[in-house]
Amino acid sequence: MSQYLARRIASFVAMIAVAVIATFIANRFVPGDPVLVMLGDQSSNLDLAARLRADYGLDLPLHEQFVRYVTGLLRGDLGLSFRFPGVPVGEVIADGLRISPVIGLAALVLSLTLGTLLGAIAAVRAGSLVDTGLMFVVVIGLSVPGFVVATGLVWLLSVRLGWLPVAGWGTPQQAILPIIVAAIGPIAYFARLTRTFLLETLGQDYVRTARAKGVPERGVVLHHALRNATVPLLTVAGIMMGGLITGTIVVENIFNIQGLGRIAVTSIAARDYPVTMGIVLLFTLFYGTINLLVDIAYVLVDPRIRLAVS
Amino acid sequence: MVVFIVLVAVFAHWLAPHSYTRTDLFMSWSLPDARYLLGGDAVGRDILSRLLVGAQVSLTIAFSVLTIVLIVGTVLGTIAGWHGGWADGLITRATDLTLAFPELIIAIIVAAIMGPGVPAVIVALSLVGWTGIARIVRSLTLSLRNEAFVEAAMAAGTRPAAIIVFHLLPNMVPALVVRATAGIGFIIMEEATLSFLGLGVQEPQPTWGGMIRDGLPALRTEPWMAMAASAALAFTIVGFNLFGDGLRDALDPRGARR
Amino acid sequence: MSDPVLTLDRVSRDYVRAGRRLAAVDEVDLVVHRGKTLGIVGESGCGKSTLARLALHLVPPSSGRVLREGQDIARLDAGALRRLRARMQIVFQDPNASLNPRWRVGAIIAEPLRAQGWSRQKRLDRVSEVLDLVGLPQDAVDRLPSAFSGGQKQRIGIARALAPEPDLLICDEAVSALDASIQAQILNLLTDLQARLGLTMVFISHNLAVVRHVSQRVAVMYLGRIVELASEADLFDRPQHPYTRTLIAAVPEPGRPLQAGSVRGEPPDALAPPSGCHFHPRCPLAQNICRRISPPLIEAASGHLASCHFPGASAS
Amino acid sequence: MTIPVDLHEALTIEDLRVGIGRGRDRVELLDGISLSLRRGEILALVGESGSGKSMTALAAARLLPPGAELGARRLVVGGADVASAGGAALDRIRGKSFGFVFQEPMTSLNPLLTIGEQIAEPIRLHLHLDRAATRSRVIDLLGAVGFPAASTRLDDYPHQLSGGQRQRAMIAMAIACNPPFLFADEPTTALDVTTQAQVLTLLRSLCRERGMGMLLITHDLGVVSAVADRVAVMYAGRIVETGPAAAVLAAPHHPYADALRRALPRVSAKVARLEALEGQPPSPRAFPTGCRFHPRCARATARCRTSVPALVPSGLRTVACFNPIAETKETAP
Repeated sequence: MSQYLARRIASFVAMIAVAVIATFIANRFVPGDPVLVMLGDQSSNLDLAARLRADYGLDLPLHEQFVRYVTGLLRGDLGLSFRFPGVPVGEVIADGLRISPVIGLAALVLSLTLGTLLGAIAAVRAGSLVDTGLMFVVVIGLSVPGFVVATGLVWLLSVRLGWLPVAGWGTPQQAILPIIVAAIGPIAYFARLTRTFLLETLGQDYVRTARAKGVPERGVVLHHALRNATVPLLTVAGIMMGGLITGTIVVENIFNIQGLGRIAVTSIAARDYPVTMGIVLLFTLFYGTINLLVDIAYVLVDPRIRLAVS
Repeated sequence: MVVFIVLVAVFAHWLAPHSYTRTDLFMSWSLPDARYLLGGDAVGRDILSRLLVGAQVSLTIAFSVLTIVLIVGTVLGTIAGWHGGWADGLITRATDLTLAFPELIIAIIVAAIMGPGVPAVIVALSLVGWTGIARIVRSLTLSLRNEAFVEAAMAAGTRPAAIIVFHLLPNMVPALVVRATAGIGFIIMEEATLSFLGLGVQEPQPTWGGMIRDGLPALRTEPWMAMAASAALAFTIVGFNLFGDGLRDALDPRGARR
Repeated sequence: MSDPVLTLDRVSRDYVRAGRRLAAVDEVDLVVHRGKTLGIVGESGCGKSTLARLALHLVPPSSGRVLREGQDIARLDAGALRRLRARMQIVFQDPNASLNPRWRVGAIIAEPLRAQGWSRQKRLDRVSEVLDLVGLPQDAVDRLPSAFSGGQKQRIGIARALAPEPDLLICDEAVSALDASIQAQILNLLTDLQARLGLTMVFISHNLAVVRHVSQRVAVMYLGRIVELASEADLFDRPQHPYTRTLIAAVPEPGRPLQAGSVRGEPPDALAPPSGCHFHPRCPLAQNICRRISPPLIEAASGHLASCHFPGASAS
Repeated sequence: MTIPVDLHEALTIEDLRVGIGRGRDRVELLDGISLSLRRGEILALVGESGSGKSMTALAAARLLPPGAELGARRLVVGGADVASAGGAALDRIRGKSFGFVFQEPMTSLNPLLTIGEQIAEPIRLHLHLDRAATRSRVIDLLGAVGFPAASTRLDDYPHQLSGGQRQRAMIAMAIACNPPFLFADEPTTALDVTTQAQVLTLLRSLCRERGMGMLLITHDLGVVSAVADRVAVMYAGRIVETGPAAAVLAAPHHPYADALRRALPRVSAKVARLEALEGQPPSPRAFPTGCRFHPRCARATARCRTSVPALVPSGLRTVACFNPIAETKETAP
């Protein structure tokens, strides 16, 4: 068990390291001189250029830049923005940090609960009309990108019916559509996998054993099948986070919400690499942490890993 | 459905009633009429023509990515599964590491480094996609090489290269075909998402994702473009996904219950 | 007792499981004589299947030598090894798994011939010959394995093994997956073929009755070691090792009372085998010496080898 | 509906039929199976793969996979009428009126639950004991099935046990509520021969001590002779011969039972050549007309091809054959 966890933590660290190196490279080896971009029409002001170069550490040898970058990261310092010269990245993304986790976590909770529920219903009623209907909706949910669904929902609920605001952030009404849209893909994905894994466990020999013992159908599904289906579901729950991050970025852009995703996209357009890469690092850290937690949960659920001889 | 989409994409330029780049400011946000069957966009280009050419762009990207990931994934997966040892360790670690990043984050890094555009989309999606194929091929290789018929081939004196080509690969084809078809839908969806975010295909090349983005602000008054592009996108992805499901059920009777 | 076709000289094969060394086959000495059948019997995990793979050089030994007619297989170059493969073939347990489901039967049977570089015409002729030999119809060549029943598939597997005219045939649980009535058909086919073709056979099985039926000599394996080796009649009628006696007594058979009283415990974890004689924790005869010293495989009676400090002694 | 129940009766199956599919795809897997067992008695149901022996046990326990249709004139297991029971009523019968031991102890035990939890489950459901009483009963059960140091093994997971121990745990679970009847479907097929001997001995003594009837499904005539009082031989979805195990194994009357016996190599003596039965068991999709064994039978006559022989009593035996091997009347032992 400790060996298993050590391996997981090692791969988490490796992932963060790769992310740090990749973002450093992206920051430093981009086409064009960021200082010239920042200078704008003052491009002839060599003093200012030299000062900016020093502020951003661009005058240092590459390895020192890297050391400075890494030590900065360890202190939580993501560097300075290009677009807003002299402004720390942390300040640029501060608003986003308050918004994106709300959307992401709400969508996460929604997709886990609703996805499991719908998948379980479909599996228990496999082959019935309910199942067929649910799975049809799921295929649509999986196939149609979030922004397409959002376009349709905005048009229907906001434009036509005027029930919900078209865009923005701040009121609960404004939060409803973004969260639903961000969750739709993951809900469909999770429902489909729950159904698949539950059907698989329902066909296992030990489920037949439970029936032979006189365990009522509810107990068979909940205590034996669903519990065992949790093991493979956990492994994909981590991967599903990727979909949630995509969903969050997409809805922020649709609904013009100044979250991390929206800032990341505008920063790319503005060639503000430190901000983009800071956000990339945050998402990576979040994703890695969730996956690490999933791996730990995996250990708690499955005694075959927990009790493996190391 | 799939055949129809592919035909449309191949003959897009021939089918398109107008040039997809020709602007006509008189037709800006024009309603659908006899000339522009689906209306015009903000700068008065024919939406239908742009939709058709957009299909070609999407499918070209999808099939390029698919070809790249199939080749890279199969080669690396086979090496990892068959050779084992350090090669396996290296390749497995590389796939795990790639999978440790959310797809869109990889795309953002690539777009940031390469600058947005078709090449960046292809590189980003290939970078994401090869891992899935490599994983499947590796696990198939591992399980197939333990099959008694592979051992029988070794006992018969068949060379390893021949065993891989004649015994392993044919037994992988069904799984790979199913995976590839499902992959097309996924790649189209990812490409559209990138283009929607402005990280993918750039103007003046038409793309469904970009058309939806451009149509979004006008949703209240002129929903034609966003709606038409959404419908085309949904139709295509659902089509490929249903095709993939059908193929899986046909090729693998065991997984027929989905 | 001359003319050894295959000799195993202190052959071991280790695997590493969970960081520990597992001796699947542990310093085994064995000689297989021409035209005879050597049976190898033992419970699951005793190393008998690994032994088959070692004999065919499908896995290399960790130590020791596998000699084919006096020549060390490990020292052969790739070409010589491939030529040798034609002369030693294997029949597997599961006829479903050992035939590639996507190949036609003709191609399956011809595979060893193709590997030997036979011409197409010679391959076709030989396939037709061996189909007759194993009692399959000629039109089988164009069909897929799925068109055949379990017993017929096993005939296909035997045909493939016989195609390159081997002199050594290794059967690894070759009838274990078959129903009783089919099992008898295949056993009869194998014994007939051996007589007709003068084959040397190594017959590996967990089924004692089947091993007794086909073998002239029999080896009993326990946790990677051979614990007893004798002629079929000596071994089954006058077993010297207490484990062999335990095994024989445990086989239920019509008209014979089941003697479960003599059986204790289950085979131990191969990752942590008991000290000394591996069998001592389950042995009714175990003394102190058995816990400390591993008994060598020596002659306990004329031509009858047993690895026991007290061979032939009875528990009472 | 009340059905008169003989207190000594452990199992009564009358005219059991199982089929799957509809119309042209309809396949009859079991064709009129009738069996009865008294408490304390062990009946072995023997046959080759596809003969329907496992299907018979699953059908009688109402554990058939979805899609299989069951019909029976009478189906009483452990004193409970299972033919008409459904839903909650069936849940109250299973585990209480009968236990079921499956072939693969590894896959038939839930890998995520300790064996203690799994053995306690039927006790909790049927006997409603409190925690402490349940626990001590589980420990008793583990002891009864031969677990050394039972109280320390309670919290073990299946993957920590050996094959033989897993099957012992499975047996403890099946007999947890002291049912009058036990199904055992190839309970030792996945085990090594020395472990098999131990488990068979255990099953036999449990039946004797607890007055429990047992239907033992097996393909191995040796297992039959080791534990069974009576035997029923199945071929292609029908029973072809029943009778006292020793007598049937020594001198079968049905040609198929005889062929099965003769095809068997022995560990106690070597025969020059096995008397192999040619051909192979038919698929349920293509069962022959008349007696289903006639294409492989040396004694077959024209009548065997057209009419189905009924199971006819002959002393303590019943045989379904127009040309049985011996007609000698037996006397009760």
